Amino acid sequence: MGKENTLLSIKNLRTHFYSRGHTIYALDGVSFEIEKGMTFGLVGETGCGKSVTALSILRLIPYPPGKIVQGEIHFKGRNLLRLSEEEIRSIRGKEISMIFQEPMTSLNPVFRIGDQMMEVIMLHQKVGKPVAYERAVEMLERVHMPDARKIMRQFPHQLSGGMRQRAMIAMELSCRPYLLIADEPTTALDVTIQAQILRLLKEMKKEFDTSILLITHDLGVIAEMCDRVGVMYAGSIVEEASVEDIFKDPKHPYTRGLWGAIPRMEEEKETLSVIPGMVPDLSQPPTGCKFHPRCTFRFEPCDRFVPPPAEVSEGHFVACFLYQGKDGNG
Amino acid sequence: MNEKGILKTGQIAEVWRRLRRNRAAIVGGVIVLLFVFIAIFAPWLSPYPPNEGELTKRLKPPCREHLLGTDPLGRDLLSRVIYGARISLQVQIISVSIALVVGTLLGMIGGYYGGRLDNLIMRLMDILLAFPGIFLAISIIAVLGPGLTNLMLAAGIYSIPQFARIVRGSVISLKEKEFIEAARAVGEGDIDILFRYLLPNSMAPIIVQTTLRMATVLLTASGLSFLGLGVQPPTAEWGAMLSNARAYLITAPHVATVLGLAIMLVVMGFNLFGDGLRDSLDPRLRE
Amino acid sequence: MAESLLEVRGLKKYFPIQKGWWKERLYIRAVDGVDLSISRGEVLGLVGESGCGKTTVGRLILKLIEPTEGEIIFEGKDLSKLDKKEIHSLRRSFQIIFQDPFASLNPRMTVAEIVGRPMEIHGLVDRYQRDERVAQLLESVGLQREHLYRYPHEFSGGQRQRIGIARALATKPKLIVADEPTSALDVSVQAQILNLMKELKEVFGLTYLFISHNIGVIRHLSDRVGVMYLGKVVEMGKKKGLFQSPLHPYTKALLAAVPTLDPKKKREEVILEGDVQSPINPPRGCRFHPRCRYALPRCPKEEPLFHFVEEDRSVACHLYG
Amino acid sequence: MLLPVLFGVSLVSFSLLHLVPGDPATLMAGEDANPEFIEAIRKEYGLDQPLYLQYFRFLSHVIRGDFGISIRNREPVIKLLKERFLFTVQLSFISILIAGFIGLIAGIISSTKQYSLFDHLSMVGALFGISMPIFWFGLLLMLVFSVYLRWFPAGGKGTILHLILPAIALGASGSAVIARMTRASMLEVIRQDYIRTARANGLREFIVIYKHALKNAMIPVVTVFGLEFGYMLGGAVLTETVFSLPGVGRLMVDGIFQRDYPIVQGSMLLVATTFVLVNLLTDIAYAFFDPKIRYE
Repeated sequence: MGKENTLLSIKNLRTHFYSRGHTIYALDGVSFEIEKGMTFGLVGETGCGKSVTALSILRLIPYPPGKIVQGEIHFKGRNLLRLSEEEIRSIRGKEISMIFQEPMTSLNPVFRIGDQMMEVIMLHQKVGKPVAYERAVEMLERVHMPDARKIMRQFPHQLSGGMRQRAMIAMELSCRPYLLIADEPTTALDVTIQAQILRLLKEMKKEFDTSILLITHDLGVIAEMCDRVGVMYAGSIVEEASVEDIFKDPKHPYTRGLWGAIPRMEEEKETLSVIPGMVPDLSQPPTGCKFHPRCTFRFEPCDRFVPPPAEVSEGHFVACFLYQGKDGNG
Repeated sequence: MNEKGILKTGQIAEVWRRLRRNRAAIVGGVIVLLFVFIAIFAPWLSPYPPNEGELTKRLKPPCREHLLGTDPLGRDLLSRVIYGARISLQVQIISVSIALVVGTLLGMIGGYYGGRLDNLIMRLMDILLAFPGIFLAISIIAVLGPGLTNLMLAAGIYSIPQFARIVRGSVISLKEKEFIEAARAVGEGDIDILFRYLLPNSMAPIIVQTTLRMATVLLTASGLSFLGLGVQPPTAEWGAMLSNARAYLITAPHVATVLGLAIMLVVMGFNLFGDGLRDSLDPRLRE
Repeated sequence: MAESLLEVRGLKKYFPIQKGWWKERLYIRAVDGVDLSISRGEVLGLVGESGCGKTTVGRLILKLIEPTEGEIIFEGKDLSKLDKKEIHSLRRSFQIIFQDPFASLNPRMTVAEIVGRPMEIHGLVDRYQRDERVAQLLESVGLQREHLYRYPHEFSGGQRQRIGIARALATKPKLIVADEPTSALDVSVQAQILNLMKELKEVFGLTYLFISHNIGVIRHLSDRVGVMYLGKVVEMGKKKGLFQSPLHPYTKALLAAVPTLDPKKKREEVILEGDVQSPINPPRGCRFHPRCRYALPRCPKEEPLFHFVEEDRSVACHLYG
Repeated sequence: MLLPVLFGVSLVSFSLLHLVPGDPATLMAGEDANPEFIEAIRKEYGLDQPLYLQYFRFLSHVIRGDFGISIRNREPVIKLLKERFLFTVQLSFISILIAGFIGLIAGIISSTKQYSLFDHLSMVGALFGISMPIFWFGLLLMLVFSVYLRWFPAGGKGTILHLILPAIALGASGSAVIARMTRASMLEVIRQDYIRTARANGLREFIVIYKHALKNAMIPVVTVFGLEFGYMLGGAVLTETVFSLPGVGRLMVDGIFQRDYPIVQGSMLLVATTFVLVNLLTDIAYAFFDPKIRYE
């Protein structure tokens, strides 16, 4: 916080889920910042907490079973976790919007595209129906939908996957949010359609001056879209750096393993590197560094202490004892 | 990770654990067990023979000798209620078994083979279902004539479409699963696929349906007997007795009350237990 | 060129559907004239986007569905001319690995049964040998003997996929169709499975038809690659040549659409516009022409033939002949 | 879909006369009729002709509204059926209104306040609703409200008051089923992604529930309405018996006892056909609620 340019700052966020007497430590102290105009990528494998982070920001974690137990989320100087229900609602969809993975199920199947868009516009921009209609049409045209007026009258199932995601983007950008959270926005789409949507997101970001929090498991998408990247593992961020640094010089053993596991387009490898073992059960996370049971570099302090993030070069943080400079008491 | 409606063998312990935590299911299970116990041990439990009465003791209110009083022919009501459980259980088991076997087979065959055969089976089921609810049972009785055997047959046929539809639905959704394709790819034959793959994986909905049907069949069968189309007097059957009790509803309201309560409790027991089973087999599979 | 194990010519599959209130009878042309051949010991990658028919091709080759038209010749035998019994015994020779590790194993069978059934069906083992053989197989796919009597739900996605691979290997097949075997898995698990498949190919002398939408994965594993679009193969060739100099405009666009792992390298702007047309009513002429930036006047009229432009490279496009 | 079922229904009711044991003509004439009369009946009804001709004859009569003559009182069946049938439809209609009203409200409130006291109470109520025998519940209602409290007449027909208790008795299980279904459907819908989208867009919880969730949740409930209405048509026979009401169900049961087969045939045909038509209407209503079907 405090920096001029910071739009969103998350500090030590912990979100837990309670189920049948177990506590699932879905987020276990997540911290990062997003500057204005930046695209921040969160990358990680299934169950690492990427989506929970996104839902926590807008306080959309269903309670029960989930609960944000600790942390601060500062957005434009206000702690979102301290706002009243009324106040957070006026931020949702207006200042921070969200698009999801499944454009099919994320749009309400029984309402027309136009009605869904107009509802949001009328709610947040306090305008009447005719104005909302024109603005919705304009937004659909901006996302390059052919025949926007016809699309307005259609139901979600009448559109293809790519078109639905465009409609979703149009809807979520219609109130010019400061931050767009995109949770796996192209995972359900084919690669040529993905290319279209990614290009659209870039274009819209420029046009609307929106910052983006992009959540994905696809490193290619990260490389293409992001300015900064956070790598998540088992509920915390293990490495954070600019996109150039993290692709050129991944530091954390997990990041390295992940990077090596991907069959690349550019180069040929006989075998892919493999991270041994499995993702831990988050109701009984390992002590110390959560990655230590799978880590080939682990040494003395790893199973006892949680490594704090250390800045290895400017703006490149790694939470690993290999890079602490001193040993694990820090 | 629970696939809808799939019961995994290793999960039986888990199902049992969930069932035990479900208070409603426990209550239902206890009622059902009690009912079955009473039905089996009726001769030992009932204080008097069910069909012998003393005309001097007609329509007595509940008292020491007759805990529930007596009926218009001086028969001990409690004994008749206890024996009624026997008839009910017999009707339920036989008619649900008919429906279970026939319906499951039809559903499996239709769902697995599809095409014309399926079409034919489903149209037949549609015709049965065109007679709504108890009306179907009445129509079957109209053909077969009243009586205990025909009642069981009618209640059985009446439940066939329910089983056929549920099993068919389950088979059709399972058929799309890759493990069925895998079975065909390794060269499993149709019979093996039906009985080694499809049936075991359809057990959860079948078990639930069997339990819930026990409830519906009791309601229907006692309704038919109430109308005089089912079990005939003097057999101690709850619905028939209730019909009889209408004549002295005002002078001895407790008779009708007790009989109705008996039916309702048993039906409720099966419903509670069935709902509990469904929730335990798959928490997401509510209704 | 090595001896060809499988030869497919003019393969078509139309699925009938009924549409609307009036039950109009239409056909989804899922596969509409596919030729391909696989040599012994090679990996043929089949790549394309959803709905292009690649999965159906796999199912047709395995005789899980009947083709509408076309020949499938396995080891010189035309499958359509074989009777039921011969097909049944041929099932030993070709097997499949599925996409979904959760749906592809019977939840009511133990691992020993799942992997052992194929051996029993084809009379390869008697009851007493079965579990021993299964145990050996499990070890060769990286599982342990003590997994024999467990049920599928006790395993993780990656382990389940290993069980699926063990099942496919049970009858010592010659050809394995792998249908998106890693697309339901996380990248780190995907790497394990890909490595395993590569290793097993050497050990057991397998031939793969590897179907995937993931171009990186296809490139990693395949020797030759076929690109499918709307029920047809538009280009096929040796991996290296095809990836270095794609010919068909669709192949070019497809390869360009894959994000690279190099943040500095900005994508050439050859983004494909629009959506894939419906396979119910595919465009006339070349199916790709409505989205093709190089479309010629003849493209909407004439269907381009699939032909060799050089050794080991064929393409169906009017730009090349 | 519709026609084969109706065809089947007509075939079933036609075969009734031939499936019951005994010679159809004797059955129709009555056991104690003289042989000449039986022969006359045989001729009159074409019972000496091949079965398929008899069926076509039956069908062509039925289509013209001719259901034959009652054996018992020699009156046209259609005349006896008409009034009775309309009465049953009226009774079922009032029942479904009551059941729908109670069921929907209870279901919606239960789902929005899951595990609340109201939820528990209404679900226990629903359990009673599906577990109580209609005839017993009817008797209880009669005992309490007619005999003891004297608020309603105990039976017979005439005013709307005569219909209230029977309609409640008949609607109890329907309202229970509708309440359970509504609740389950709402709970299912509330978990969907688009509800999360609606919340993420800052819509008020009230709008999220009563606009976005409810409209989706109603789609499967529509089907239940159609089914329950049919069950009421069928179940009405029990209420009619308890409250001594002149409905078609009672007519049919009496027909069975009196071996008045044309009456039974007619009732079967009429009720089943009505139910099939109700299902058709339900399908249309379903399509109206679900744009996926409407625009396909």
